Amino acid sequence: MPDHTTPSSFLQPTRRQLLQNTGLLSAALSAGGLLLPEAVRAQEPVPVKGGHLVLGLDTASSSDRIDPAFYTEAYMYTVGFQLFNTVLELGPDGKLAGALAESWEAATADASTWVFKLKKGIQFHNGKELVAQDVVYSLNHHRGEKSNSGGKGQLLAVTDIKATDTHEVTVTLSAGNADFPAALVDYHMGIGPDGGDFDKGVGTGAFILEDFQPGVRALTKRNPNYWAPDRAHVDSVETIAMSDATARMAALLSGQVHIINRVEPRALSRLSARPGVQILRSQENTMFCFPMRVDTAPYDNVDLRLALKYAIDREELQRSLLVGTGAIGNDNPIASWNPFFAKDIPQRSYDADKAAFHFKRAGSPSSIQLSVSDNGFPGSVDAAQLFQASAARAGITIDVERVPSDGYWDEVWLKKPFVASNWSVRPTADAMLSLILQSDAPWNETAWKDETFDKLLADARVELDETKRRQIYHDLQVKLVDEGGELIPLFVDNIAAASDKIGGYVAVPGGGDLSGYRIAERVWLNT
Amino acid sequence: MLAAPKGGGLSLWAMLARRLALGLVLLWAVSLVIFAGTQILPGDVASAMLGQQATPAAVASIRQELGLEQPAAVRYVKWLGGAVTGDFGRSYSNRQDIAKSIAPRLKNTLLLAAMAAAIAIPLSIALGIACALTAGSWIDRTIGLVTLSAISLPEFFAGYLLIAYFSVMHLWLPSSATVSEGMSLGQRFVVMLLPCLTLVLAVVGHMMRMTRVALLNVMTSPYIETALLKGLPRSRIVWKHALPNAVSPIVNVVALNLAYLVVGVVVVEVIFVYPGMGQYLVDHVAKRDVPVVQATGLVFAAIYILLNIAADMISVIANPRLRHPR
Amino acid sequence: MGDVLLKVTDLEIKAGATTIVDRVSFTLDKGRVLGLIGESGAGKSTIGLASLGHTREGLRITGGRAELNGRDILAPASAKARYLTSASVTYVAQSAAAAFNPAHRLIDQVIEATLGHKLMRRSEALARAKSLFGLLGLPDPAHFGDRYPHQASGGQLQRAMTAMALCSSPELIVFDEPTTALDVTTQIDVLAAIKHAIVKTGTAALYISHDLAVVAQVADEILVLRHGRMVERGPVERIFAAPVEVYTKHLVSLRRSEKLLTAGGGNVLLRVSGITAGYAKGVDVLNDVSFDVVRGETLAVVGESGSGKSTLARVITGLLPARSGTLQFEGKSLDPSLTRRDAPTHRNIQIVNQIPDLALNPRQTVEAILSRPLAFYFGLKGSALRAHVSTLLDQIELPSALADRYPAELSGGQKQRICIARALAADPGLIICDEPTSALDPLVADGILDLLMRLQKEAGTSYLFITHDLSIVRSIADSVVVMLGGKVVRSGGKTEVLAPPFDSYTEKLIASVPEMRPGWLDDALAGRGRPGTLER
Amino acid sequence: MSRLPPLTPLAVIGFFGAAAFILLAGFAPWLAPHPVSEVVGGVWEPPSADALLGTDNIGRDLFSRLVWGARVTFAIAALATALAFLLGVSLGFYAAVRRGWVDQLLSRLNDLLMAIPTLIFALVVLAVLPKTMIVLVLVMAILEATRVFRVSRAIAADLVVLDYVEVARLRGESWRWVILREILPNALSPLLAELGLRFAFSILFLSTLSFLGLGVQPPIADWGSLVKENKDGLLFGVFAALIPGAAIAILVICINLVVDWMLQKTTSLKRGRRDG
Repeated sequence: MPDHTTPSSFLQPTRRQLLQNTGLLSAALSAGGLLLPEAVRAQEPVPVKGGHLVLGLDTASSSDRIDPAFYTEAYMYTVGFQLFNTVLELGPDGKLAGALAESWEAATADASTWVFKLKKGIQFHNGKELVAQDVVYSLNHHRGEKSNSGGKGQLLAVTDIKATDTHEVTVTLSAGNADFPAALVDYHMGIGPDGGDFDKGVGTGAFILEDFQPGVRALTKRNPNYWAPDRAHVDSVETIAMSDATARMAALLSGQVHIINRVEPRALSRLSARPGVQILRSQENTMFCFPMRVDTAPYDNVDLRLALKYAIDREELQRSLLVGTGAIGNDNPIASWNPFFAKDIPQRSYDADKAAFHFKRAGSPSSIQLSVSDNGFPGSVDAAQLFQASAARAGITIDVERVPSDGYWDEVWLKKPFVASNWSVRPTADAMLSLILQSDAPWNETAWKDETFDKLLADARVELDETKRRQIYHDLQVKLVDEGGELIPLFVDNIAAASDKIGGYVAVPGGGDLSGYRIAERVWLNT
Repeated sequence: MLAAPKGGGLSLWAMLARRLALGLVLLWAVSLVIFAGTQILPGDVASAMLGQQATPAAVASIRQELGLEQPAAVRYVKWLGGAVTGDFGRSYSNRQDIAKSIAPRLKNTLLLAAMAAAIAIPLSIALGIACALTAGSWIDRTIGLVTLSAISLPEFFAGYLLIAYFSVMHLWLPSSATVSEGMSLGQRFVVMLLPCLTLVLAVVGHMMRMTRVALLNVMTSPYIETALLKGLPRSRIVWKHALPNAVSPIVNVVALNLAYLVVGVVVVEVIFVYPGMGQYLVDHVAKRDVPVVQATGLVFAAIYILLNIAADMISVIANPRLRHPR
Repeated sequence: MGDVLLKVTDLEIKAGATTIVDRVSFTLDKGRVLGLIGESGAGKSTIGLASLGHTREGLRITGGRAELNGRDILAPASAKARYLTSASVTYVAQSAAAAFNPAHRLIDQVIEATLGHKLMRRSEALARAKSLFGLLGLPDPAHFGDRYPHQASGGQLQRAMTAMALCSSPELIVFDEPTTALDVTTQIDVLAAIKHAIVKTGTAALYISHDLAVVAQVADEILVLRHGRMVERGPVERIFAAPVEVYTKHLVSLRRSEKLLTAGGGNVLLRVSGITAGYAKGVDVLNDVSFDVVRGETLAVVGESGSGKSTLARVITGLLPARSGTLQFEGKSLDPSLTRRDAPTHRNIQIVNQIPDLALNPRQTVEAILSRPLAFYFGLKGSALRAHVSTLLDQIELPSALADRYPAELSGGQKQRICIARALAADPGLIICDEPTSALDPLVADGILDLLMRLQKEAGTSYLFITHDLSIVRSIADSVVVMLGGKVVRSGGKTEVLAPPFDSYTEKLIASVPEMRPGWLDDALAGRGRPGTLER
Repeated sequence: MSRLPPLTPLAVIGFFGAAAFILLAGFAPWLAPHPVSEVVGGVWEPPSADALLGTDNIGRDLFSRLVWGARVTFAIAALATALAFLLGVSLGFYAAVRRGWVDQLLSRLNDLLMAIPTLIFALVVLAVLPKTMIVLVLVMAILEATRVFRVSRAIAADLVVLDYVEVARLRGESWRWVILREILPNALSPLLAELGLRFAFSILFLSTLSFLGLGVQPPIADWGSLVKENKDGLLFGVFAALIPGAAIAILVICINLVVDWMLQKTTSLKRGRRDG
């Protein structure tokens, strides 16, 4: 078979691919990498009803739960969004759109109170109609002492949630937040019936749970009276757990599954060269990072952090890990497509001398242990090795500890001081920053505790003046780039692959992989 | 393996009883080891579960909830008591009834093992006999070399090769074996074919070689010469005179491989996405999901012990001295 | 004489380069019995098997022919040829216990060949087998065949095998040492049974044995072999009356010199009193056994397999602590357990085992083997050690050149001598000889016995000599203990024990020892007053 | 027992393969054209003058990685096997010689250990313990030792009843002497064969562990890690992806050929053993 390995090679797709998914690819290839919705609408494909959709996805575990509060990975996101809806969701244009809510607005000028009006006549799978109380119950599921929800961080600012009418929910915040509604897009925020058990999987979603074996598969059937008539084309969806990358590709190539996620960029050129395969990309949708806990020696030293930031060869990483896809990061968690992205911050690149310089100033600490497994981010092990090599050239010794993939997120991440991690980029700057950099954020993986930072972040939330707001975010980004604990070498296009039978795929910038994990209700099976 | 049959005048039933008793004692000892082992696993369950939210208060409440503040001895007794009645408690990580979630996976594991065994055992014994019959000939050598190569391939490598050839190059067989309830046996069979094949490759060589050697050993004994002098055809000599006396080593190696097919297939489960016991255990180990680790460990040990008892008993039955005491 | 059944001419068989059978020729007429006699390695078994058209692994026929009724049976030993031969020539092996397949009932194996060759219908074969069982004096002939091999005694198996050989009514049976593995008292019965059967069925036979006395009882003619060559051939009577060759003379005149009683009154070296012992949870193998070994004398313990005589050795050496009873050595009581005895005691009691091959570590040179006790007990080193080793070799009449050989490079007799030297090296008070000659050829055995006697004279060592062979007892013992089923049935000075009035067992024992003369068997049976009738 | 059978062609091949492997391991620094983790080209490039076997999944020279890998693989497998034998043989022999309760105790303990599935045991232990070479070697050694114990005990039990051993005991020799001088020399050839099999097995076992990410940790890579790194290539028929797996297989085959040759004479049933 042809052996394209040069970065550009896969940019010349085969003829038939161009024919299949001009929209997708051309969009994917468009300069800024920002996916233009027009491009999708351009070809106006005709949805096909029916069929059995099979997804082969990574990151399932036999200890998974259906309760959205416990979602941490793409697999359960995708399953969850088949069963549950959120109050709001992201559109293909990357903007907020109503899902269960028909409208929403800030009730006060400081954006500290928000009112959501729910659509009428929406039914849960058990036939019960959706009312405000259900939303209240579901959101409170993520609040308070007892809750272990991963969504907790999103709602920390919430002081009160009330049903102000049968179909109206009013949320009060401790401080104003112009971006608050975006929080309700989060995949933890699935809405279930009042008082219900989320593990039962009863929601308003496009599909009804038939069978769930943790770590094996989930089977769902189409919800006949789904509230969004223009979606949910297939009759049933089977979401199969496939933790082995090779197995996933094999399953796709052998036609056992229609869609797989987490395609290794290295395999991309060869995979896309295969007939009957289309590549589904979401631009700069994930960031790969090596978080350092700034509360732990030696990483509590800014110079060491800088040394490491200079000691990593981002171009080399992009070349070997992403084979040229994605984009180089600047230790800045804000993606380049984000309106608030600080374009003027100079891109940091590999510089052995600067690295050595800062390393010396940090007192050349001896034990720099980087703990990685392939779960940190795909290829993180190789990345760590390359990092190790480039750092060595700057006289910095990193010893790479390879830990088992299973339980990486429970045992290593947030525990070890220097690890590999990845985030699906959040729709708004605020969401992104408060998710992992606010002092009290549950997933504050760099243990970044800085009051002024928190304060500025809070100000930005309530600041409705665009330019001022931009300025604040700019300052925050500068601070992070210079002092932050996040070493962010790469932004990655999430690469999924699908059989060319799949139609209707749209990328959702900021919504994460697989059409913001709502792929099940978006796509259809061409026959 | 359990203590070899001591022969003597013991009647079959007495012997079976003794074996079973021995097995139970062994199993109990294993349970002790497993429990102790899981106790000394580094890392605290509660904080492992809570992750970021591991506030002392929360940890305490969790420990309370899991009854971890009781002394180990008490917990062991409780656990064993439950285990005996088939109740392995609930998983720490996802609160599911372990017995319930093990059941289908155990079934899958056993099914795969059974399928592999159904192919591998007759095949390897047949090959073994063929080799013994043609010992030293080119047939013998070829079979020997081929099977040797088969056991020498690392399973995961063999697995991927099979996938690459049968599933990707030609779309003959499914590459992943996600079985689920409601699948007809036929469907299961097709789906499980590749993992099954991988396992067969892994075990055939071992059993075949053992069969061959066992037979050749017997062939050197005087009563084979007697049979030769009777002018019997070689085939009859092997079937009627050699095979019955080679049963016990063969049975033992078969048992060994069966055990392997049940407890040694984690790799195959990963590659072929097969929902078996191994994957289930691996998922929970890292989460310090002690009850699950204990349960699976115990189940595996029980299977291993049972297989060995079975092997012992079969070789006892195959041995006329023990079947017909003086 | 009748017409020729088997005609062997210039038969030559080689194992690799070495010649096993060297141009042997003989003929055997129908209905006659030819005895092949010779020591191990004389090639007698090889010849026997060759006359079935069979050669063992690694052997090949390099010359000569063997014809059965004029048909060449050595001709490319095709399955077809063997098939034909196997119908008319059958084989009785030395150890029937090993030659029967443990997995099948006796009857099935007895009639297998007969059915295999479609000589009879199953019912007929069964009937014949049963009648043969009867003829051979097996108990309950109708149902004996239902037993599995392990359910029958050695003697019974040997007869069952004879029945198996006779079943297909062959023209020739090859008996390969059929009684050698048996006790004397059993041997005489089986011998009788075999002779009886051959005579009754008029089948020709090749009777192979190392024991001339035995062959003399069944054979019409004898062919003496040595190192694969024919030494002498002739009618039994002639061979005994007028042997021509020297070797044959030796064999015939093998009459051991009576040991002259040493002037008694020596003090007691070892006192065994009231010893009861057994293995694990098993029954008592020894039951209240008592006797004395006098310093400088030889006590012979006589008994058949299962009499517990070997167990006795283990008890005295301390390998098997007794359940009750006491041992006294030089007046001091011996600790029952080997591990708790002190070095001098270890040194003082040495053993010479039955099978030298098992008694010598194959990975040690003769020098190493003999040096160890010297170094261990007397701390000898260097030249002194080497010197002592060569004196030991002189004492056992072996060239000191053998010092750096490995056991595998020695003959059976030489190995046994090394074992004796090893025992001597400890300069012990007592040497326990556990059947030291039973695995050796008659002439070699004779040499070993002479050696032992000479050494006793020189060193004044006492022997506890365990044996089943009364003829040996006569030539080496001062006093005798006769054992049966773990009990002492008779003991005392040799003369008293071996002279009437006898207890029934000792009488039977003595009567069973084959005498070196034709016709002894018939007399012995007649003496018993139950001709041809046999062990129950 | 004493002398080895004449060389067969297969045995020669086996010896050749094993020797080649050991040479690779021994002379890695001189044989490997590139450092382990140096990137010399694109992903999965076909063999070239610079990269004899082509490049791996991130453009490193596969040949060099194979050579270095041989060293790691050999070191760990050899260490584990050696340790296992030290442990297994000494205990096995001791049990066989002492018999009685000592034997019972040791044997039952061994049964106990063996009743716990090998791979599972390794998974659990390695998943929770620090993944250092020492831990790895120890875990492998312990698991191997149980198998070695069984074999060596069986061998010794056959020898200990022989007269020359008893004679030694009658002489009052110490256990050490009986084991070292009387039994060991005569148990050598079956043990040697077992050693080969164990070594081959630990190579396979190690590669499995590495494949599961529990074995050798980067940047060090054994052959198992190489297979893991390049597995994706297998689906696309990448030449480089085939090599590491093939290398493991060939090595194991070669060792087995040698073992078979050693076992030709002895009618040992211990060949090809692969306990759970």
